[in-house]
Amino acid sequence: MIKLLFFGRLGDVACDAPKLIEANTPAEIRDLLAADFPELGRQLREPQVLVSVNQMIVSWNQPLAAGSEVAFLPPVTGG
Amino acid sequence: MIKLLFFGRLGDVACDAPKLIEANTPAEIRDLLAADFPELGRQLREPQVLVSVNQMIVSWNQPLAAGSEVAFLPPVTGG
Amino acid sequence: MTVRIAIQREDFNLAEEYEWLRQISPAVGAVVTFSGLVRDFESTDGARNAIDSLSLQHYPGMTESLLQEIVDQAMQRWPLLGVTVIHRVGKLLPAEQIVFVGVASQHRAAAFEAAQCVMDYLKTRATFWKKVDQNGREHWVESKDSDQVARQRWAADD
Amino acid sequence: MTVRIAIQREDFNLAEEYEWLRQISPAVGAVVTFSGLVRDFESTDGARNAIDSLSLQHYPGMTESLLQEIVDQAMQRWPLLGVTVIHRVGKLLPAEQIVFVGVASQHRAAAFEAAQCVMDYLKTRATFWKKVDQNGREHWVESKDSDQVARQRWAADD
Repeated sequence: MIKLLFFGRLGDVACDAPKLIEANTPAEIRDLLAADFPELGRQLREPQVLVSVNQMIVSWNQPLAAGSEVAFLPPVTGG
Repeated sequence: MIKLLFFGRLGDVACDAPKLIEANTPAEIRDLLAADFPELGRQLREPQVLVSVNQMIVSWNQPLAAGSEVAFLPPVTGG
Repeated sequence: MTVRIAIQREDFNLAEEYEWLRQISPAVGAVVTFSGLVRDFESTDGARNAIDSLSLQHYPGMTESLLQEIVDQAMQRWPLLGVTVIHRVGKLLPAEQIVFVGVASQHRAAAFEAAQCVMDYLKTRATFWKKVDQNGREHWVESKDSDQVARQRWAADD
Repeated sequence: MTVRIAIQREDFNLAEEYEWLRQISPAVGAVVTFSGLVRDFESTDGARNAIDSLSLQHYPGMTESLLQEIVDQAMQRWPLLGVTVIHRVGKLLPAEQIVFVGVASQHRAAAFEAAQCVMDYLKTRATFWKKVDQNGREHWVESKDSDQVARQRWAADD
């Protein structure tokens, strides 16, 4: 299983989305989520949204190992 | 009479120099001082040394009014 | 080289942070501090809207690593003696302190540039998200293009 | 816009100066402070020589006007909410504070740039002179070319 995290405004639209999923890449997770949660899917496809695996920014096609932590990150606004 | 002030290292070499003088320009003061105090005269001629009249930086040929305050300023080193 | 990085709900004390930085070494000749405060309004499309509070969220673990990375880059680029980065999370009211960056160095140019560079990277890379509460209505803050531009000043190091 | 300029023998308190700057307006979003400290050595021709103390002389009256002029220029160039400049004179020991510049603004870029610009001008224009005491032998500090170069960064305003 892959653990999912949604930050910032993605957290609001991902309220009802699963927090554990089976998938081989972040892109596949995105497609699975988009099927059930169209607004979440739309926002995940915005080009500014980044994805991290085990807290490292990666490409959407990064292969996932079981137990990985995948986070979806809208543009940061700290400071 | 013109009041004279010497700052920084110029103060050390101007110890015995007069602090009141009669002159028409800062350049003339410099020449008068150089006649009696050659080391002071040499340092006043260094190109980095600035002169002020009544606390405004001026050219060496600025005409002086009686009662003016003329100060000789080596490069500043504050901060 | 001494580094202190903290992500915390509690407020910080500028005087304590400064004293810590200035005593790091007798070679310290310059200390630059930056403090970010919560303004009482948000500018949106040229309009100023009063705000009631901010809420800061972050990605625990990842944020700490990213801040360490930003500080490491600054240390490689400038001869620094000490760096402190503190970022608050949770609910913050107008006039409260959000973020602190402090840099100690022998000379002022390194301290100024490193502090500004750390802030520019923090703004665009560190995993913090800000939500604004305006009259009981909440919204997430949009990222600013000007922050991306500010970071690109230091892009030689990217 | 609020300005405080002081030339004094007494030490200053960074925390008090910071609190004064941050409360100037609820629009303050960024406060940058610079503190200059007496290092315990002087670098001359690549060699490091320990120092016992510094003595700071200035030209009373003229220095105040020049600092005001430097701050006025910064205010014209950046949207600032508050500026403080404090410079100490008299005898100072290693690790003591010499100079403080603090800037409050809505945004960080203005605060950083204005603080750095004020310091660069102060270093090259304000009428202060530093004497070093090394083991009972005194000498006046030479001005540094690097300070002239630093000031030229802001030369558009000259």
